Amino acid sequence: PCLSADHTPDNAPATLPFADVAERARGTQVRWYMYGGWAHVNDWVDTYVAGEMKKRYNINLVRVPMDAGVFVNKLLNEKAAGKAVGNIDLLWINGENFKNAREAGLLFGPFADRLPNVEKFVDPASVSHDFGYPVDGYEAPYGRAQFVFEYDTAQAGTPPADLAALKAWIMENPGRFTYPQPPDFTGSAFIRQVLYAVTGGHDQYMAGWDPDLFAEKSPLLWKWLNDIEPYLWQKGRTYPKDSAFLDTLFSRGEVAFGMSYHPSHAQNKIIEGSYPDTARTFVLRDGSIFNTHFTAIPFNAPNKAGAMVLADFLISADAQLSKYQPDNWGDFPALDLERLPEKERERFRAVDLGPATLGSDVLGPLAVPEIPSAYLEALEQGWKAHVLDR
Amino acid sequence: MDLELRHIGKQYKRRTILEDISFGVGPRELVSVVGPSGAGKTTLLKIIAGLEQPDTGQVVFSSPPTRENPVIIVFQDYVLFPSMTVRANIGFGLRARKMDRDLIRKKTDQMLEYFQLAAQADQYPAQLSAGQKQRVAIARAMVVNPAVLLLDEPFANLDRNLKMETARFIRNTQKEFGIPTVSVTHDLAEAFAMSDRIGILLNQRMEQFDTPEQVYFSPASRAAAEFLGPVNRIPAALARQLGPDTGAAGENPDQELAVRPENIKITPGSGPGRITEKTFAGHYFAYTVELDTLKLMVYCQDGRFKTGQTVSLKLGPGVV
Amino acid sequence: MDLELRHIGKQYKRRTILEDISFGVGPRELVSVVGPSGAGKTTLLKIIAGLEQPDTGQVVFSSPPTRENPVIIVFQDYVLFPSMTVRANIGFGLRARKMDRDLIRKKTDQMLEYFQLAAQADQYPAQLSAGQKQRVAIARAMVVNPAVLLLDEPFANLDRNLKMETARFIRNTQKEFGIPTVSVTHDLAEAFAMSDRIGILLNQRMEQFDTPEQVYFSPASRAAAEFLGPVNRIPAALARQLGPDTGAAGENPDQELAVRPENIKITPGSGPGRITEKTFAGHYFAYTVELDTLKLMVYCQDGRFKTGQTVSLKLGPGVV
Amino acid sequence: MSLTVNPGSGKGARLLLGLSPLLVPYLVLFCGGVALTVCQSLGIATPLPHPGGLWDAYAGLISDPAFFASFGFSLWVAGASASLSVATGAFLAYRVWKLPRQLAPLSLVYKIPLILPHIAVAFLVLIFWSRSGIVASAAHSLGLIQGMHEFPNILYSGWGMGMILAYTLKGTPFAMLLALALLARFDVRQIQTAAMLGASGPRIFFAIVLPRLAPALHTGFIILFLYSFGAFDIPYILSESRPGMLSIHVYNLYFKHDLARRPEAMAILTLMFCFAVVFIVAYSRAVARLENGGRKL
Amino acid sequence: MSLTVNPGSGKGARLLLGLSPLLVPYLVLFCGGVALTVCQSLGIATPLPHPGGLWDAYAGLISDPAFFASFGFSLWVAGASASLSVATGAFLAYRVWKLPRQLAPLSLVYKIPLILPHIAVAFLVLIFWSRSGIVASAAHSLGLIQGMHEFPNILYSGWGMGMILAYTLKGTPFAMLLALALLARFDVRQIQTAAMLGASGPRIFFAIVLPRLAPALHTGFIILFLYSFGAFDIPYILSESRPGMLSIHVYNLYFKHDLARRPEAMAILTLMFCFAVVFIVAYSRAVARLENGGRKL
Ligand SMILES: Nc1ncnc2c1ncn2[C@@H]1O[C@H](COP(=O)(O)OP(=O)(O)OP(=O)(O)O)[C@@H](O)[C@H]1O
Ligand SMILES: Nc1ncnc2c1ncn2[C@@H]1O[C@H](COP(=O)(O)OP(=O)(O)OP(=O)(O)O)[C@@H](O)[C@H]1O
Ligand SMILES: [Mg+2]
Ligand SMILES: [Mg+2]
Repeated sequence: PCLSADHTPDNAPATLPFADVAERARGTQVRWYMYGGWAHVNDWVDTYVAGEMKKRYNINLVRVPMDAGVFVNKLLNEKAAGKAVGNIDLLWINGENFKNAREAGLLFGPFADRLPNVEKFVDPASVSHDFGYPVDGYEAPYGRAQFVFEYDTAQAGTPPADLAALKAWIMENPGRFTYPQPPDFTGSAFIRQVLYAVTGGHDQYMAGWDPDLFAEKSPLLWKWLNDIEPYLWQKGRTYPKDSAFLDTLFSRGEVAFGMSYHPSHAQNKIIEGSYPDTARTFVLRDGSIFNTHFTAIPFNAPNKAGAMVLADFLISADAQLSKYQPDNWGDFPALDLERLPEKERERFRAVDLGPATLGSDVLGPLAVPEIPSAYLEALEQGWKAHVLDR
Repeated sequence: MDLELRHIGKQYKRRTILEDISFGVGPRELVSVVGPSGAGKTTLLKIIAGLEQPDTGQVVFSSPPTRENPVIIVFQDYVLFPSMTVRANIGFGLRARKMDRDLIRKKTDQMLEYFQLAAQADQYPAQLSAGQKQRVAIARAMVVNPAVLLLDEPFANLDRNLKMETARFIRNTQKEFGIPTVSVTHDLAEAFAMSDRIGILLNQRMEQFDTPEQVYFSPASRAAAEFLGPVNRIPAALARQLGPDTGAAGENPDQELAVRPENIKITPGSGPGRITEKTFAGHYFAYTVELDTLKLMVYCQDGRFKTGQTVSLKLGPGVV
Repeated sequence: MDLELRHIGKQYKRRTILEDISFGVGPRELVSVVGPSGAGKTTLLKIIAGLEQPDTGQVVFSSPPTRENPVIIVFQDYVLFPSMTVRANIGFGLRARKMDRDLIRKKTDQMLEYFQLAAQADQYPAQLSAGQKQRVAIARAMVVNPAVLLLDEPFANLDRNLKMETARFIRNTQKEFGIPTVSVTHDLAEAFAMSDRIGILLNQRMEQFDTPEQVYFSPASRAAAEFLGPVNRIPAALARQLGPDTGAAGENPDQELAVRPENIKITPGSGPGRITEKTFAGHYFAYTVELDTLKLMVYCQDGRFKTGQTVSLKLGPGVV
Repeated sequence: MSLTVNPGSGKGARLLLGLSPLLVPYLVLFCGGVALTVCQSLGIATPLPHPGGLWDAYAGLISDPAFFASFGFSLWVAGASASLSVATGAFLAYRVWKLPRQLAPLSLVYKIPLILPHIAVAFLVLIFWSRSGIVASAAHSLGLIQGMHEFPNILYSGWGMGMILAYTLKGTPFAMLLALALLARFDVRQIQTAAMLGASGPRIFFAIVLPRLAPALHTGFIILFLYSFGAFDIPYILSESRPGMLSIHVYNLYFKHDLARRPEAMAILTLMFCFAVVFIVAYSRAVARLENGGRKL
Repeated sequence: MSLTVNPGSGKGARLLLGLSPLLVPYLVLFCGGVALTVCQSLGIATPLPHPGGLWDAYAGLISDPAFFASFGFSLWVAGASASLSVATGAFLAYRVWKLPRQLAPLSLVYKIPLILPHIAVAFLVLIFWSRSGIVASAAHSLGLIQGMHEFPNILYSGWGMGMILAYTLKGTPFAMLLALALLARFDVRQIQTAAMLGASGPRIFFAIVLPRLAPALHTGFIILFLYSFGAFDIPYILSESRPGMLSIHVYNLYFKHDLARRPEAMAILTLMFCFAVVFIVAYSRAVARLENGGRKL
């Protein structure tokens, strides 16, 4: 039941058996705060997820669009104000925002391990860290994404195969390439991608923050980025504000390459009609970063039971499959397919990702993990200092 | 330059203010318009200036006013520019004409001097007395040599001496440069003294338009006569009795004579009048004299008579 | 109720406007203050009303004014409430006193009637003529029965008839309710006619403060005399020659006599004077008469004399 | 001789023409924007081909009671906050204007809140006025209240008090500035005269000062009302879930990153826009009738 | 007998006291907010414990030339857009005010842009004025330009033209409304008199109308300047990367970076706030000196 008074936080779900939790959640409302910039994702949540939640648990799902940075700040302020019962039940979160939220004590948990679908179908190793920060059960896996480039076969011939080729291409075709300005999520991922490629791979960074290493390696990255800058869109005087802006530039043909942290992004755009049917994706030989995204519950969620039920449903095979369909979203499952019953596994295999999305056969071998978030912050700050404000 | 008004008519919200007003003002001529408060005098000036549209009729100039030779109106409430000093207000018209700086300075200084405003040159209108504002407004208008000059109560807030000097200045300038001038005023003495012709605006119409003496001594109507000053109505029979000097004393015995207070002479005597009221009014005394049932108003420079005293009366030469 | 000013002094930006002004106004008394434009008359009224702080001195009331019995000032530029109709303006003070609605209606209707504003009752100030505004301001002040009444040029924009009626109304009300009243005016005739006492403000000081006749005939100084009207200065020797009626003709032969223009009589004759200028001024004519090197101003009701004519002169009884 | 020609005729047209070099880029932009919005609300020129009929989006809205609830609630919040801002602003402006000269520099203080962005004000309201917020804590430690429950539940009363508070805080200095701009040229003798005639402080304020301020206050009201009605920054932080603000609804539908997503969002926007136009026209008419013509000047 | 007491003394204090019930909740809120900001900029009461020294954040900023570049650029954008808005607004207001009565309803048009939120205006500017935007396309199809590259690169000129355009579009009707509020009580005879005295249209505008509008325009300038200086809605869409707007920098620090950098964000906010205060004081002083005292009324 939804609590009306705002002075008694209900933390019982953390200890109750899941069946009781589900019982408590029945007939309640769950408010899910999530990034709202993708119409198809919003659609999927509003129709499929909301429908299933209603059908299965009689739960009313309310989707509230909000950038992760903003709701983290909202929670920070609520915490500062001592607001024990807020109005957010579930968050879609990962990486730096998760780290921020954890460090500021904004999250409820651990709860992830108590979700039956996590217990049964998720490989604990694959979700033990989020951008190098321990998860500790404070967030439940929800999906998986991998960085890809986009191009239009009707415009460009064969895309560059590796970063060196990309650089050469950029210099030969001035004004036809750009990347979103960090700290935009996608732009930030692009420079990490470049960092791995120009400094000799990702392994060296996995041990955690090492200032000396960073000081030694990062100049290579800055040099690479500064080398291409004069050849970028608008001569590098300005960068697209965010990835949506880059999408627009790409769709209008102002630049030759798009990029996305979601492999199915191009396919979605084709379906939506804003990309030409000839748009395709590619990855560079140097590797392609992947990450897992999660759901988490705020410390002052009014309906923690409902939030847990929703989080559990989202990682269920049904939801993950539906999400995997390119018409719906095309987001890669966070499940360990090996742990699924054969029949279910078959259904995943049967999904046609569409011509623009690369299969896991291409993506899998090139996947490299995300960098620990301390590097991420340092990279974003360094980019401003060494590239933008140079 | 001269101007002519032809059958001007004006209404405000269906109430007729002016009806069929026609008169002309020649060059070098100064016309005063007098009339009761609310008669439409200001409205008439605005119509001449082109700031109000008449409902009927038209104003015709011998040569159309231009920016260099404008029709200038000095408003009853001055309408000074509040954000400019006195000096800047007066020089405004000259600056608008892109006149040489030194010349502007010289001309405004002359005006400041003439209108005794030198001490206030750098004050803003909000810091002026009413009379000072009025002088600034007049100076601002006069400095640009207007083609036609319209003055709305130009002396209302000036003391006697300033009034005389200002009137003389306006009169001289106007004569010298041939500026037809229309002045609206409540000060009848001033109107009589300075005007070539006087128009009496009464009951929406121009009741009379003539020289001052004609207007005063041969008013077109009883209303006009009474507007210009108190009039004693004396039955013809009585008048014959009083008046050895009466000119054309009434042929008709029922007729009344209209006599102005200054045209009755009081002499000490035993009757038939008795003084019931005496007021001091500066250069004359106003006596109320009872004569049978009649109450007569008499202006007389002699202050020796007292209330209650019986006196004899004589009609003077001028009968209205 | 009476009021007293004690040694009032006031400066604006180091320029002294008023210096050591002291006088009293008794109940039922009406005092007129006259003086040249910019002399500080308005400033003085504001000080009495408590709207300006004097730099020195104080204003003392026999009983302190309250909200019910206020000091009311009628400003030279009226200060009507622009967003209220004439009726609402006049009734404002009554509404502020939470008077009964019907009574307010009745009282304002009376005032509207009296001041001939009935037709304008529902107009806004911006739609009134200047004289109408002035009457609204006076009516608005009179309707609340003030404890002290201060009038700044109350008649400046009224025609002769309205002026007389308004003056009479103010005088009667003021006498009846014992309201000490100070009126500032440029209209000397009106000031002489209606005031109990007159104060002449000249050169920052109250030059004279006395009854009208005293002020007119026994001015405290030459400046005061000249302010009230033109003065002819005639050497005592000449005066003796002209004046059979001279009272105390100068003992000292070098002394000059000051004679007002209405105190010189013109009679047809062969000299010694010659008329050089003649102006018509309504109920009198102003003649300029040359007498040797002297130019004399003579006011005379007789209009028969012509410019160029030689005339004899006689001094009248009143000598300043 | 020549006649004075009345300059009336054709003057308006010439004036409009004179305005055109300034107005055209303006009109192009705004008309363009509005046209785009209306088209998309009809399913024309949407990025995504629109399957349904022209009026689908509108039909959907009109049959939805929640839409009207939101609409009404938005009206309430906008109306209440704009009225409060204007009233407080006018009053404070008058008091500040009356401050003696020496205190005038102090009056700068009131301009400072202007720099705080709306969103910051929203956070501040949240931090200070929630039941567990700073004010409640202060009241508790001062012993004014025994527990948090006694503190009035301002932010979640169901009446949008939090939003109204935030908008009012932001709107008041704005209204004040407007009113002070008009008071700068106000003749103090108006007030002195009214006081002399026996008017009390409140009467002077209502009968003399308010009419003088009216044009600024009407202007201020329109601006604040429309802003509160259409903005989503403060509701973003402070809105309660039910009833929701219309702007948040639109925001949910469309705001993110791409202007044109959905006919429904655009239909709401179109309706809001129409409402704004109707509101401005109706309000101006009402004011004009109230002030009946001649009162100008 | 009793003396009239001069009411001067202690009046100011009493007035301030009278204001207090209205001012206190206000001051609590704003002072509270400011205090929190300042504290956090010093590393006190931050969400995460702050390891460094008190002045670290400020030292970091002051040694960073990019900060000053951003600061200067924000100043430029705010100054240019506020000046443009005020100038255009004053001029349009005057022209609208002069429209004959029959055309008065038309003048409602200018109020309508007020309802468009800033962000929508930003989008409109983007859609219309980018090199691949509607205006460029129109120019192309009209044959005015041969290709996209001939269209002036308004949005990415490095001078913040896009933002200035958007802020000006939004600010102009605001300044107009302000100016019209003052003109509502303007005596048309002032203009008639000036014209009679031979003043040309521009001279009348500059010598007579502008001084009359001055208080509103100064007020408008302050509001618009501070808004453009501090807001991030329009820069969010239209800002170029280099030089960046200060507000975007704060926004990124606040929402997109590590919590550990909170002191830095707050230090910038504090500096911006200080600047706003200094700006208001300096501006008001300058205006007061220009208008030298007595000109009131
Ligand atoms: N805008 C207006 N609307 C309605 N009536 C008006 C308007 N302006 C003037 N009037 C009326 O027209 C009449 C004439 O006004 P006008 O100002 O011309 O009088 P006036 O002769 O100048 O009077 P005064 O000597 O008092 O200045 C007055 O009765 C006045 O009430
Ligand atoms: N605020 C002010 N600042 C500076 N000087 C002022 C101010 N107000 C008035 N004065 C000056 O004080 C003097 C007296 O002004 P006041 O208005 O009292 O004159 P007044 O006697 O009423 O004149 P009038 O008969 O012309 O109305 C004038 O010279 C005027 O310029
Ligand atoms: Mg008049
Ligand atoms: Mg005066």
